[in-house]
Amino acid sequence: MANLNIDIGKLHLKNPVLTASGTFGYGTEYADFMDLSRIGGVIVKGTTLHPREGNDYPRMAETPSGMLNAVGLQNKGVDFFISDIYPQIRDVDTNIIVNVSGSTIEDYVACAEKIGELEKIPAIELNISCPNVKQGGMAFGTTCAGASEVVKAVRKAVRKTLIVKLSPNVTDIAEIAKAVEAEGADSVSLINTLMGMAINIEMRRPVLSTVTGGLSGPCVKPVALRMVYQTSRAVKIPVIGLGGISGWQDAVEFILAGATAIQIGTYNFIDPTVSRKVGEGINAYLDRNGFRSVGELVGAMERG
Amino acid sequence: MANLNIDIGKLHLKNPVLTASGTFGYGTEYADFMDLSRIGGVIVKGTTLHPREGNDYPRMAETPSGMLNAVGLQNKGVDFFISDIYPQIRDVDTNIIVNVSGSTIEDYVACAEKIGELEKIPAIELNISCPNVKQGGMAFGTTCAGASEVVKAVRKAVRKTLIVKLSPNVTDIAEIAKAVEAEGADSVSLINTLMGMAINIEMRRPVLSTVTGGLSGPCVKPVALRMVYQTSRAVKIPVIGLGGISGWQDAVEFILAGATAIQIGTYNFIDPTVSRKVGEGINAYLDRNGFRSVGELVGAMERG
Amino acid sequence: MKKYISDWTVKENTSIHAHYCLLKLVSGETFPETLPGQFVQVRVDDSSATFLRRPISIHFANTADRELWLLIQRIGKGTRKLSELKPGQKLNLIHPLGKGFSIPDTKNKRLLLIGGGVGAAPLLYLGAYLKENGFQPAFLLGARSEKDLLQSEEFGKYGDVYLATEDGSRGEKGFVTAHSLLQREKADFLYACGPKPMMLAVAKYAAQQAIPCEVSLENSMACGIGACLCCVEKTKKGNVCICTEGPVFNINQLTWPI
Amino acid sequence: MKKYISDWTVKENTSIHAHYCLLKLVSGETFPETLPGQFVQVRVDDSSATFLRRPISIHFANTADRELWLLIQRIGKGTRKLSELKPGQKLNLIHPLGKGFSIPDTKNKRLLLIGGGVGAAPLLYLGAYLKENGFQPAFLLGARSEKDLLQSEEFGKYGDVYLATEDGSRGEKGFVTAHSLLQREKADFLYACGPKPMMLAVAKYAAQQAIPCEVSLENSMACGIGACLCCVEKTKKGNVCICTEGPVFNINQLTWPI
Repeated sequence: MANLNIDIGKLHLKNPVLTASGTFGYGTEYADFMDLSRIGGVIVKGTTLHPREGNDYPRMAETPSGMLNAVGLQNKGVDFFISDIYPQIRDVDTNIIVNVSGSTIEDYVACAEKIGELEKIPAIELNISCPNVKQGGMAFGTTCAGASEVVKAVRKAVRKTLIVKLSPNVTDIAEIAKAVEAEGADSVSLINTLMGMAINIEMRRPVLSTVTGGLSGPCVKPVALRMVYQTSRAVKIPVIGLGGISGWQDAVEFILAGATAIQIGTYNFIDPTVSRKVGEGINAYLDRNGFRSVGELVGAMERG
Repeated sequence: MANLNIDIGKLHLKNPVLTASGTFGYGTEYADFMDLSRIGGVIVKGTTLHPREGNDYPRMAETPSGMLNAVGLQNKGVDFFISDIYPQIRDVDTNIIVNVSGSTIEDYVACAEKIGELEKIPAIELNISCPNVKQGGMAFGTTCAGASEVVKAVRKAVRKTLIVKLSPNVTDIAEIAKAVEAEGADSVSLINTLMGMAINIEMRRPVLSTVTGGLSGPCVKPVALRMVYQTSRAVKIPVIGLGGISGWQDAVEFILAGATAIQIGTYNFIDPTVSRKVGEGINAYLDRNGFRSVGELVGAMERG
Repeated sequence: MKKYISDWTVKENTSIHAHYCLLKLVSGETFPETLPGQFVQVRVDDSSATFLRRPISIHFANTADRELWLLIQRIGKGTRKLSELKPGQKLNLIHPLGKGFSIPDTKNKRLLLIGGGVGAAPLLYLGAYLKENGFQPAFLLGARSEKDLLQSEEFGKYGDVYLATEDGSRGEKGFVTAHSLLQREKADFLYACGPKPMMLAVAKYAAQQAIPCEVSLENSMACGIGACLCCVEKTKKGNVCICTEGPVFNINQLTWPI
Repeated sequence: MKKYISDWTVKENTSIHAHYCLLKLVSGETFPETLPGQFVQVRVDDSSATFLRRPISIHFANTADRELWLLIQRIGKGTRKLSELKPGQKLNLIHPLGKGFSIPDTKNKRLLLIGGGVGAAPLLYLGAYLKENGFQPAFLLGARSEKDLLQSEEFGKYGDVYLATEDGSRGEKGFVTAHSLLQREKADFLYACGPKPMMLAVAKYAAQQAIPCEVSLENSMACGIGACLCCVEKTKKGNVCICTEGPVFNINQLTWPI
């Protein structure tokens, strides 16, 4: 049994497997299928200062080895989270991390401050990369200046571990990562969804109500892996890798590319127990190959 | 039988189906399987001023619903093309378009000038987006200034129809398209491959000799479709769509998204006759839905 | 209700006319309590065109024999592959999902179950469940033609069956919502499942006649357990997931133009 | 040689020990001329993990019966699916691909065909072809253990067979390249196919002994017809596609460290 512990800033993970925001609800949705204490943490879905109804239906399109979504940050707002959700999940024996989103810097800061006061939430994931909301996070996440600005403001407001979730819809993701590192982010997570589209050729209109949406699933894995590789070599803070992970083999690829921890997203929909299996698979791989800890595997490639 | 004719600048296509550079050799490789006169044109593989050996093996990795390649523009140079290849293909009854690549503006111009003198080559596709060559085209293709500079120089040197192939590895592909339109490009083709990576977890090293490579196949279709949609609304010149087309349904999606013509790439490897079938499928779709010409279908979506 | 992921075994897979099949599955493990109107999420396989699970309504559930029936229309790659399953093969399900139809408090109500095409599927188990609980349900089933009227004999086991086809090949000619039964008799409660335009027509009739009415929706979804938030329906309470708050809704909850 | 894309029908699919199978296919259309050492590109199906065709060497070709044999090791998803094919099922092939082994001009040459594991596959058809053309080939086959020595009786139909296994479970113990035959007799021409280290060892032996030698390479490829330029081998003429210039090369053409 290898040592699977990993630290991300002040956040201590019992293993490097997290579930990605927007794909695992508040964790409770999956409690029938698996013991949540078996994974390193749950990143609960995107929370905003005010309640949001999200986008109109249809919000989903299946694509080759993946899917598009255009949920648009539907949530009942941070106050509802604190009053109604937090009490239900605060005592789950894993790290509960809240993904915070917004349309203005003030909203980001106000929402993050409220989450920052919750004792049992050890970290915040700042979403500056949601492609499905007008004036949403992606406006911040696609320039260094925008990313710096929002991270600087939130960093001032919260002392908890701050993870910044980056958009892949940029020319140079490593530059954005360096910019948020410079403003005090403890970690970056990548990739959020790639912006994509699907068209219904019989109706002759876009499948999604929003025309474009975010692409996720195994189809994006090669792009995600490349970005994790580039970013982990550009920054000193730990990188959390995600994008198309469907099994432990994919997770090992991300860790070898330089990810300190990984998130499982879309594949939770196909196999609700995949996150537990990935943790077990990483452990077995480490044992089989003589690694004493998962930390030894991070970026441990022969060349490149 | 609908009218499938389409014009791209001065280039006249009998139907909107082209084969993508680097996936169809010089056309002759496919002559055993299909009659090349059945498609609108063949874009022959990337040609450079000087011969290039390309990258080391391995150059390929299979990925979910796609593949990575890192060929690196292996070709025997433009003079060999003119002396040895051109005579073999000049009389094929379809448009033979040459994809021109380079590392410096001078090389691009010199290569394009030589191709420009060939009577039976009606158009040049300028590749400013190859991700697999150091100081290769992608350096030009990821900034508006770089793209403008190379297109301006080549435009001065050649009078033939000039198609510029764009990189998807950018924050805003429509901006790049506008920049090359302003310099006199007759058309843009998109998308070239997305930069990706794969890792062999047993060897613990990148699968490709070049570490990263270009992702293509059905997995990229949603991204390509979105970029074609965005670009076709930003420029007045015709857009040629490609990225993951594996059948006529995909081609119709691209045309509805705003593409005037389409290219078939990676799927030629799986079904060498796919390009002929796509043309037939588009025709049947037009007939079934009461369109008299493929031109009527371009961008013909109800909303968005 | 606790949800399970488990492999089921194909017991029978019978083609019905050209486009449908009846898939009978047997549970290898426990057979959880299953309510009429609930659905399952089926893992077809790992082909590139069938990445996500397919939500399929429960056609019939037999707790004693641990059998679950799915009635499937071959419309895409996923359903075609399901139709090709052979006895003995395994199928992975997440089960049971969603909230079912409501069951009236008093037994002497006239209950009419209106189905359109393959959409009638969940009404078989609803009818059987109602009969077993002392009700006398009646079925009004419509389809494009005789070949799309499915399982009408099976429905007959649990109540009177009235039929309509658009081409008149069986039962009354015309849409199910134009069937003379609806003019002749007024039910106390309507349940409807079928294509959206048909359910909308039933909902309008119900609203006009002031009959309580439940409909079962089929929005596209990814997870089936309330995590992805893709399958939302606009209700008077805002956007809600049909996989957890539905798929059955009282028409009063919806914002349909009725 | 003209290449064809066509559907073939599975005639037999026999498991061999735990990890191999012998797939016999029958052509529905014409059976094109097929040379020893050529290969086919097999379309497995459309699963997300088997997007590309699989290049597989031709184990045996029987023009009279229009039969093509493929010897397959289950190593990934694609080969596993091939091993599960049932008689009567169809398989789409691009065929024939590449250049084959060269056939000597004079009949009295001592020809030794050296195979390692499943890599020995193309040597069966080569041996049969040589025998039919008046040569007397001999086979030297090596593998990890007895269970990985494939088709040795079949090889015996066309010439003497010498065996070696790494664990000594059959034939001489040790690598095929350490077999005593190579010390005892000097062949006039060597053909080798197997894992790269084994072929490298054969090539070194051949170079040392000044015996002409051809090897068959297995670089990963996408198209199989010289379009994708992925399967290149560095030769003295530069990078060349093994799918069109090979898969068989004389070791003199290569830049191997021999």
